[in-house]
Amino acid sequence: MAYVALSEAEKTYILHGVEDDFRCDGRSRRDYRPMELETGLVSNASGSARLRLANTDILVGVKTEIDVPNPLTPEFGKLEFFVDCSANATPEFEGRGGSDLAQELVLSLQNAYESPLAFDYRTLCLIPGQQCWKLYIDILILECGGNLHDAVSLAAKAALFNTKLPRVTATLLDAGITDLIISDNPYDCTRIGIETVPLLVTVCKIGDYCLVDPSAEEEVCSTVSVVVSVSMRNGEPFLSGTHLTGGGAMHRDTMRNCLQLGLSIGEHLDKLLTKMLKLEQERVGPKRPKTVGFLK
Amino acid sequence: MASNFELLSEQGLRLDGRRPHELRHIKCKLGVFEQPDGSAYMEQGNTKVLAAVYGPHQAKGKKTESNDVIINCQYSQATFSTAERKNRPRGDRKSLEFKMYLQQALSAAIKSELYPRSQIDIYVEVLQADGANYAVALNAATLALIDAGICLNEFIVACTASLSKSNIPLTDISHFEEVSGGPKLTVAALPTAEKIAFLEMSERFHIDHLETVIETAMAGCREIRDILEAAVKEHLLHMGSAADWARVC
Amino acid sequence: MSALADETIVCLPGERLCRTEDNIVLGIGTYEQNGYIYASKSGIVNIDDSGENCQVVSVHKPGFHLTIPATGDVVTARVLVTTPKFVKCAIFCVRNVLLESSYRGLLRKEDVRETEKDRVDIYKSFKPGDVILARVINQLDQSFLLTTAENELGVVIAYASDARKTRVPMVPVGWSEMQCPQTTIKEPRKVAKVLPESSINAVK
Amino acid sequence: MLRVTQTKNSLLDGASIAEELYTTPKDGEDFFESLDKPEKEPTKLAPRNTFIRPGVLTTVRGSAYMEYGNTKVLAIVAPPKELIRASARRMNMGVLNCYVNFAAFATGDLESVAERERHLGSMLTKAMEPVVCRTEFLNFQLDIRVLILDDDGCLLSTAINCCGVALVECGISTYDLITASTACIFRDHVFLNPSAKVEELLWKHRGNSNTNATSSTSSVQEHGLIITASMDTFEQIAQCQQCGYLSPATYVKLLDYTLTINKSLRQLIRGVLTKRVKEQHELDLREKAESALEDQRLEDIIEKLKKQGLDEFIQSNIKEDPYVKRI
Repeated sequence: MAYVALSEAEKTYILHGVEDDFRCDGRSRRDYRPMELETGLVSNASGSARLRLANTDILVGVKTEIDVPNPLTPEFGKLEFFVDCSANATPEFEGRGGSDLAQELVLSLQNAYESPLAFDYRTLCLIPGQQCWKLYIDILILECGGNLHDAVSLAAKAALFNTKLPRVTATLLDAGITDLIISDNPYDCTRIGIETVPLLVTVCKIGDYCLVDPSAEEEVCSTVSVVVSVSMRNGEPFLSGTHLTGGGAMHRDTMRNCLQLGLSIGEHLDKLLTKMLKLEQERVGPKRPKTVGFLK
Repeated sequence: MASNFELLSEQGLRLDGRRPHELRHIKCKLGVFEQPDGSAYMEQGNTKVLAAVYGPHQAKGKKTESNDVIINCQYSQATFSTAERKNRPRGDRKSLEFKMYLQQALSAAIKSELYPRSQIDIYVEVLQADGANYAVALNAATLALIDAGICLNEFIVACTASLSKSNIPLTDISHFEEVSGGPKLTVAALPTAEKIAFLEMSERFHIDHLETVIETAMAGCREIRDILEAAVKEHLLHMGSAADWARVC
Repeated sequence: MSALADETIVCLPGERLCRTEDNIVLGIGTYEQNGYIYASKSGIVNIDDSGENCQVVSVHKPGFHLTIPATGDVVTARVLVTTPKFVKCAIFCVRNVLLESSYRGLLRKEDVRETEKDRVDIYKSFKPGDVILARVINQLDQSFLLTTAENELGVVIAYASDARKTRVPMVPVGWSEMQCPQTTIKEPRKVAKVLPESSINAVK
Repeated sequence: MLRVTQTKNSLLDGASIAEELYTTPKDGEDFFESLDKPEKEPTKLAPRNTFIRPGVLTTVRGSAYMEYGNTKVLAIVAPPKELIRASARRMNMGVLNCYVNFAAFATGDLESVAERERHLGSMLTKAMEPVVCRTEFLNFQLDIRVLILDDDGCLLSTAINCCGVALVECGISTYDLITASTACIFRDHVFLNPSAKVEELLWKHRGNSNTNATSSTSSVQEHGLIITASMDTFEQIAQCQQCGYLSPATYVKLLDYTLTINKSLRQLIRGVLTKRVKEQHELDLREKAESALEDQRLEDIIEKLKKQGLDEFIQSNIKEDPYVKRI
């Protein structure tokens, strides 16, 4: 995280703000900062999304490749995450600077997407045991404004929604091996089901109150935070990869109500995101206005 | 190298329908991020680049007795930027090469005597690479420097040029034309002062064609400079409108 | 034989020791949390009331354990580099605990002596290779700031600086000079007022 | 137990091979049946039989060896050394790094070892950070190295317990004793301290619920694993790592199971550590006795010198230092 230097007075100011549920930017403990989401920015990638959460800016590109499935799980496709902290965010990330933050984000995403109930790997399988799709989800962090876990998971889900997998027909050749023909007609493609794809919600503990969507300053003066990964399956929320970060410890009861807070917020967030993505889908139709991208 | 494609059709149109000396459509925006001191986004055709500038600040531990500015650049290309996925955004030979070229070109533009013993960090992130990556990166870096308020001698602008089979020079080469065999020349120039800061050729040019190709590239640079100047003016009007000094110019 | 007399209490990290009153001072191995003092090291609790009414609660860990030089400790260090302004040394022993890895120490010119600080001549006080006793003032970001401004602090073992192969430790003669027993060369040093082992054996 | 997963080359011809040579999903089923499944809600919440020995190695000051059932782990704490990475230095706390390595003979599948090591290392760092009083070694870096000798499940929880003991043993101040344990649920059966085979089964046949699709459409086949590390003086949870797919109710249920196991583990660790302190105390007393002899010898030498009237030699040796202020 870009290290924001705060004096003790500023920390107590933020702490008092959190105590009477009125943070320094006017939000209550349960509010998110305004977000802007846009899909289909990068034409080279099969799916892309850009999310700007206040001043956290994430760009995600999804590229596809044909690969051999893992022998232990022959009928599952593959998913690989890669996080790149661009030096645009802070000079600290120059060269190999941001590698441990990137490592932490990749691990929490892998953990959340690991279960086939969270992400249906079966749809990525072409021929069980022989050929399957491998999706590379490349996440580029352009600006750090706090709450990276949520922004990255939202952007990844939007990019997966936007991904177009070309239709593949298999023809049986004489020697028993099957040959795959990938159709290059851009409109003849299948989409990936993202209803149960999990969202990470960071519930951050400052003083003895829990709040959602911490800004960079709030993250500096919080000792510990719970990353709740919420996945919706026919209506009810499930947990797919929750863990603690921040190097502090948390009492059992505060952990329980952090969990409740995270679940309710996660549910709400998921509904909003699916509504937004539907809007994006119509927008991308023939009468679509130009994608604005960074030109706004 | 025999180009298997005919870069220029009989009616004088290129593969993507442009005239020989026509640039790709340029769109740019200054001040895209808050945290860097200066930032810019530039699109030239399908090549999309983000640039950020930090500084001038104290040089981190490097040799600082030479009393001119240390320009520290980094060129990195997003893994999804090209059709074939790159497994490492930076650190490979090409990005290190471009990093050196950026440093060389920008040190010609920045008035280094105004910032003795300090360091300016310029980071360029290519979101989508569709030919002339270096040229667009340099233009974006120039815009970011202007947004950061760093004194420049002049707009430093880069443009690429090539030669079709019928020896007609072409400006602003896209990736498809580059791949289909056209020789490529990249020029970074200070257009009004008619000075060339950096020149690079991907293949051999015949001597008597070299002159005309460089001239077309310089013409391209002048054209790009006018577009960038208009964009900067428009940005300043927009920025200044809040403090109502927009009516001044 | 139960060496443990009844009143020594063994404590583990996280155990509550006592309530914080104003006359109780936290020693090493303890920390204070909402009104109570807790142990942060495993070992024997000892409460010594050194001052008039203030008691120092500390946990003493028997056996060897890793230590970091804390402010106020007397450390043993070897002089590495001497420059006109400061002396760089490597701390290899804290109090009586030998360290496995040495930490960097810095002894500034004005911390060498209590009086007439500015007229100290580093070359007349320390030579690379000497072993010195010093006290830690505070911790800079990577090294420790040392001082030798007391009688008992200063050079303890020094070697004659001639290029002889067999380096014989010099004997302190007076507070500011040391003499090599073989070549009787006198060399200026800031000598620590300590009864070195060598002089006792010489007398016996 | 000979556990041979199918190697790339041809099968071992002629040798008598254990039955789980090649685990296909079908094998998983009857392997699952063959497991002595505890009842739905386990009553006996106890850790496996564990053996902990602090101070195992002589070359290193802080080391501990722990056996949790068949899982054997060795942890050492390297003395704090200067921080190399400039970026981490601005934090106002010391930095903790944990590195986990598998012994060559530790586990069967060797391809995933590097990735598992990195995964375990970063989770272990996140678990140990809350325990250590990092404000005491400012701008220094503490390295903890864990060597896994035998893998029979609950790797991370055993590593956390072992590191906790090693830290206390080497004298690094910690806020509290940390204990950790693992619980997992697979097809509505709760396994406490799952063995390596159960964990592998959990990972491989995770949620292929739709083979018996009929039963699962209504209730989702939950499967998941929780590792909780807790510090019980203030009932703090240091780390609670969950993977798999759990409903909030089962998540909280598993959390409580692990916390009760942690409590009994804590008693065990307290016993071991107090015994260790008493042992070292005796060593110290013996050492003091010997050094008392040495002091005695020094005393009577000085006495002898005084008697021979050489006290002026002692005094002259240390003449008054004119520069020292007269107090």
